[in-house]
Amino acid sequence: MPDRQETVRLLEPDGTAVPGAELPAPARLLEGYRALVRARRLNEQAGALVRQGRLAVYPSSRGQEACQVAAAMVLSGADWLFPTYRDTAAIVARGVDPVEVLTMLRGDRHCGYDVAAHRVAPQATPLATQLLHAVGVAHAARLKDEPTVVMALCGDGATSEGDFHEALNFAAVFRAPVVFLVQNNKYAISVPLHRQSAAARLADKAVGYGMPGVRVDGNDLAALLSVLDDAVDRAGAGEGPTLVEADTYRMEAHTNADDAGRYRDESEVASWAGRDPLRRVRAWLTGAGHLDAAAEQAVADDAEAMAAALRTGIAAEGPVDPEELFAHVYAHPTPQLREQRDLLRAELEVTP
Amino acid sequence: MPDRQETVRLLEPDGTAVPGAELPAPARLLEGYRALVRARRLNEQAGALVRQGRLAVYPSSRGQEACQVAAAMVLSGADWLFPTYRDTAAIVARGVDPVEVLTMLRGDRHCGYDVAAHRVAPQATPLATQLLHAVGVAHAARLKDEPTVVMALCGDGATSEGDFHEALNFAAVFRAPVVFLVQNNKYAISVPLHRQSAAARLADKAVGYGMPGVRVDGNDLAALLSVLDDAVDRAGAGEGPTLVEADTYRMEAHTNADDAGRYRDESEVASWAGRDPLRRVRAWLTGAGHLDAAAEQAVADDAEAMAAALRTGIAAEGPVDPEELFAHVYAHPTPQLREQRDLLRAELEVTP
Amino acid sequence: MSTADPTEPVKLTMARSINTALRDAMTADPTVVVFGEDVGPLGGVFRVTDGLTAQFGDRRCFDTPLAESGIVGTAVGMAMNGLRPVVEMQFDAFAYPAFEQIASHVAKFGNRTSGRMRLPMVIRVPYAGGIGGVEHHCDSSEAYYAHTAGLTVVAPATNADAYGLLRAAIESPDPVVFLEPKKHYFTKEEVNTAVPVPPIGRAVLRRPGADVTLIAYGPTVPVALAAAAEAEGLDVGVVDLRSIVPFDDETVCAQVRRTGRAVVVAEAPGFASVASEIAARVSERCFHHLEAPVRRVTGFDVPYPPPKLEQHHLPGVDRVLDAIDTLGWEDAA
Amino acid sequence: MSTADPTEPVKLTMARSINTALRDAMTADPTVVVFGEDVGPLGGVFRVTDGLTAQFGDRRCFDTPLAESGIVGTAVGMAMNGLRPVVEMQFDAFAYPAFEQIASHVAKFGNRTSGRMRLPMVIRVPYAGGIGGVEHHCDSSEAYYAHTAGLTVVAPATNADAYGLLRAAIESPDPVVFLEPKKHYFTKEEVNTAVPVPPIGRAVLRRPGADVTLIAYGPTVPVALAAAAEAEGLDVGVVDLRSIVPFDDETVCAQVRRTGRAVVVAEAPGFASVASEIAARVSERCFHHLEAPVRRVTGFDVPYPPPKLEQHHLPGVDRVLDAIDTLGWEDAA
Ligand SMILES: Cc1ncc(C[n+]2csc(CCOP(=O)(O)OP(=O)(O)O)c2C)c(N)n1
Ligand SMILES: Cc1ncc(C[n+]2csc(CCOP(=O)(O)OP(=O)(O)O)c2C)c(N)n1
Ligand SMILES: [Mg+2]
Ligand SMILES: [Mg+2]
Repeated sequence: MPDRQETVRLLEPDGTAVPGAELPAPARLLEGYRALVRARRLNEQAGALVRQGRLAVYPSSRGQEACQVAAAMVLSGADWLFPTYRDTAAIVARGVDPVEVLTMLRGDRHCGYDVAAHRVAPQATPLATQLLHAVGVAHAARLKDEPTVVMALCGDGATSEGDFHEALNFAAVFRAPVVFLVQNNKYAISVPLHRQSAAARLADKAVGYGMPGVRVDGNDLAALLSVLDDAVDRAGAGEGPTLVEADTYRMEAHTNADDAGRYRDESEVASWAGRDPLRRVRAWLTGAGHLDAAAEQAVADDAEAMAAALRTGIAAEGPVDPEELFAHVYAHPTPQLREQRDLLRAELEVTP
Repeated sequence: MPDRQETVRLLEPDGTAVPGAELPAPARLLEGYRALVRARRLNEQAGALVRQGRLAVYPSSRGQEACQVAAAMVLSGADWLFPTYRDTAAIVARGVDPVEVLTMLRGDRHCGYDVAAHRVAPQATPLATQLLHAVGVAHAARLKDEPTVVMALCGDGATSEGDFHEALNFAAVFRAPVVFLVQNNKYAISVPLHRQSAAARLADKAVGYGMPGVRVDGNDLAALLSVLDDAVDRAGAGEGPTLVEADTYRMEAHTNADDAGRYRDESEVASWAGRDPLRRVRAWLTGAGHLDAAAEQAVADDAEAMAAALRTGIAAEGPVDPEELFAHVYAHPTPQLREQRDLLRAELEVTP
Repeated sequence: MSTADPTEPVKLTMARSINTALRDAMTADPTVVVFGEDVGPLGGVFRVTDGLTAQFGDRRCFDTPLAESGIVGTAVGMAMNGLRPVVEMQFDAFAYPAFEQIASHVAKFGNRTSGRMRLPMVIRVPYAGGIGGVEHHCDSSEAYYAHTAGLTVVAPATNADAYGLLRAAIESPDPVVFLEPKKHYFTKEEVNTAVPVPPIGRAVLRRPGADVTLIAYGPTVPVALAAAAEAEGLDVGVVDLRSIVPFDDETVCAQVRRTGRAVVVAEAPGFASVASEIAARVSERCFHHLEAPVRRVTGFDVPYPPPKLEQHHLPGVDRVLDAIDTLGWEDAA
Repeated sequence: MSTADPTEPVKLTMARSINTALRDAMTADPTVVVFGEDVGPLGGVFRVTDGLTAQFGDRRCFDTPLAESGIVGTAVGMAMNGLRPVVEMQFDAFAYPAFEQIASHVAKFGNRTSGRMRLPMVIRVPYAGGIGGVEHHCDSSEAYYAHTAGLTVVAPATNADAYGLLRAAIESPDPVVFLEPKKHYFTKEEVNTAVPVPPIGRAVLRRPGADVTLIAYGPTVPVALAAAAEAEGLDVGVVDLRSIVPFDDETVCAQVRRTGRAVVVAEAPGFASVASEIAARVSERCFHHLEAPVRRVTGFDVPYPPPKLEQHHLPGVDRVLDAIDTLGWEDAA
């Protein structure tokens, strides 16, 4: 495991490899680049859908796409992903249809995709609560001797919640096969990191749980893949959890409803634009001869096709059956819910 | 601040000073010894009162008396103490009448002493919750520019609660003048430390909050005074909180209702008997010529007088006015509570 | 930045009314401090604390780390040490992490110390639905607080009450859970901030009526008023509770006895709710005056639904009118 | 170490009945796991999990770090991944740190996933008072759960039900909050573990009666039965709800309609409580059969008192008899 003081980086912001860096295979980086471009396009398309009134709100991961993509890429099909509201791109990178993911923000249902089929938990809103579920899935796998690793995502703000603490502690004591990836994007809505924690590095929180903590450049896909691969391997080998802090930045406001001008300077945002996660992989791939104009075009076309399908899918809006209100609260509706359903049914028969 | 790896000790278990140790002044150690003997006597007397049916239950701090005494001794009158159910001896060391403290366990009221007058919070039962209150008192003092330091106690088990995490983080971010003293007595009821935390030392939890963490021999009064003095000074100087882990041992069962034989060996208990906190101060004081037989007798008499007064006070049991049920729920009872009080009053008039 | 001419009522949104109450309380009493998530420079996600840090400084209004138990627990300590904290929970469901602090300490501290130390603090909760919010942003959580002895629970329905009752809550010697119907944050109404601070615990008859009494609080008061206005051929009165704890039996029962019929209207799921309490006490206390069973029109016993279904879940005017229709009019004169 | 001859009823304490239910469920279904604070080698502070680790090993019954949100949150994940966790909250008030997990996840997960993934898990809570416990050890917390849509809430009153309903709770596809009246842990009664697992949601008439119906659950069922036995000149029936959610309107209302008079008996503070719900629904549904208002005999609206005052707080036989006396007998035939 890397030393406590460093931040792991394999590619410099301009795309040159750090001397001595062991990069992931070019094919993997190319696959990652394709996913990064899709993720960026997804963020843009979802933002546009909000402006068009098709989605209620969208928390963008622009600037954090490398974390999104790496979190999904290091997992196998048997593994689980635990995303937050900001991690739509990670879910899509895992292979879930973006339309299914975003029907939640269209207002249709609380979770539009099949959690069990994809091994992707519902996007968590109550901060840090999902980390415990991740530990539970991991611990259950361990008890059943199943080779599952769980990737649990949260933000810098969420590290302040009690559930963060309980999750990391349970994971360490149980040696649960889970990787905690904190996307330190420097803000919790308006609250900057230094008002969130006095620790030098969020990765240092690992020390208090007796687990390894690693800080990685969160805009460096190569470094993320390397660090997360190690953590996943470690978990899979029964050596327990790892805390990974990704040093990244939320380029957009918290959501479209937020006004970031109230609490941060444009100059700060601009300084991070120079560390764009897409550009550095692209520069390396191009420089190393793995990405020519035709391949670049294919990548762009692929992303554009996804965006088009998303637009169509979100526009193809059907009504939601009002009886869905009652159908899933319990496996078998209680007599009380049947009565209430009948009341609504009667109302709708009068004024459908 | 001492190095992260060491456990601070000034007196060896046999009472010899660690070479180069800067011991507290002999008069202070003598005062401390008197308090230790009182604390031990208090634990014994309270245990006896339980066996006689005078108290419902008593969580003994036998073996942890040095922590109890030091926590109180390092505070000034303007400071605050936040004790748990196990810290009766610390409250008494702060100067509160043991009878007042123990009326709670006699079943009279939830808190028998005057919290504001003594600047001692009610003994906390819900684990780790009081740590946040301690931070609040400290932060309020800071906002008001008052020179208050807060000593907050908890056990090893309580470090696993979310509130522990939130309290340490708030304290560090606010630079609140608070000292967290974790009495690591190795058990949370039946659960041993290694099932509570995978960390090498509980003091290491400080790292993740960006505050200093110190591990101290919790059975060494001299070391505790020294470490806690430093932490209190630091807090008072506006430099923020410190986490202190005291390495100690719960010599008795969790409470009299517990059966420790179900989960630990007598041999383990016996090994800790060799590290008794009273004996080592006594040995040093005697060896250094600060404690002769007469002084020792005075110390014993003092403790015995306290125990006698406690027996008398607890035996002088009066009835509790049933209307106390309603009197303090709100500053002014609601109409609903007045109605309910009248109902009870009417019942009691029929069958008083 | 203070209120305009305080002798004249002005048109304010509810968010602004609450903001003005905070501002006026902070001006009047230097021990009042405001904190929570994003309440500082951002001014809160609903802008309720807008400008307070700028006006009063970072020691009087500040952001905390992101932890609700931490916020409430710290407030307890600050109240123990002479301040009057007013904390914001960002949304209803995000107060749940603070539940232990609220139920085991905030509610019980004054009683625990036999009244020797009380906790003057206010927990503001933007609550209830109707804003098309995603899950966890629309819970009606009042029953949890109302059931917890030791809490005062206030739910204003008008902007004037939002101002006045918040001033009263901040002045209360006891902890108050202050429930703000977030769907009305941006509704404008006349508010006169010069009126004296009202006592907590008095309901008000918003609309007199001889035939039926609708009992509501917070977000359903406008629904009840609209239903009363639409009820054909019936004279429907509306009582606005304003405070759930203490409960104003006098006002409520006087009106129900007059009408002999009552419907409780509340957004929260009905089971074991505040609406249950109202129905139970009215049924008991007005038994001999009742011409028909007390009906409850409440949210269904389901988790708050996704936006596309909320209109079916929320008690609306039609559902209230339907309930009125069931009140045994065939037997009426 | 399994149950003796299962065809014969045996005398067991409630703690032992629950222990036997856990043991039998763990034997029957390898996915059942038990965890919590001190449930392993110690066997729980009430010895309810005594011997489970010894019999089934540390992977089936184990101690966790001390954190209730952690326990419940981990259980959620384990239920997501094919296990059936049965977790213990050490005492009622120590479940409050888990409130967010319970209210925002346990209760809502099946609905959130449109039923595609449900959470079969049981949260056992030793609850209610009467044991002379210090603060935080005697809360009657059922209203918090009963109000939270998506939870099943069960409160056995007899040892046989403690056994049977816990087996049913563990087999339920949905999360169950299982409330164990701790004051009866060491009361012995006959239990036949060979009877089929009963469905959850059925109340039972524990004692027929023509004049008044007492409605109770959990720890107040014995109080109601004692009051019924002592009521002079009146034929008093007792309904034991057994399950609070789902609620058995049919059994309750049938009995109340028969008697025309009802008293609800529950330990929790009465305001916005399960007792309120029962009184409200009985008042509404049996309106035309009621000869007198439905009375509630509940704990007062105060924090649970210190041991010396608990006898004044808890609803006892005399208070129930007093309530029966107020049921308008002067008008009766
Ligand atoms: C328990 C809880 N409290 C408050 C909120 C409201 N809230 C939503 S996002 C957010 C900020 C989270 O910051 P961070 O964890 O850094 O994640 P980011 O949004 O930056 O990805 C807050 C306060 C919530 N969702 N859950
Ligand atoms: C929130 C909460 N959960 C559970 C309990 C029950 N309980 C009381 S003491 C205790 C063990 C505490 O261990 P530790 O913190 O090490 O303190 P010690 O008793 O050893 O002094 C437990 C589980 C509690 N009081 N509060
Ligand atoms: Mg962030
Ligand atoms: Mg301990």
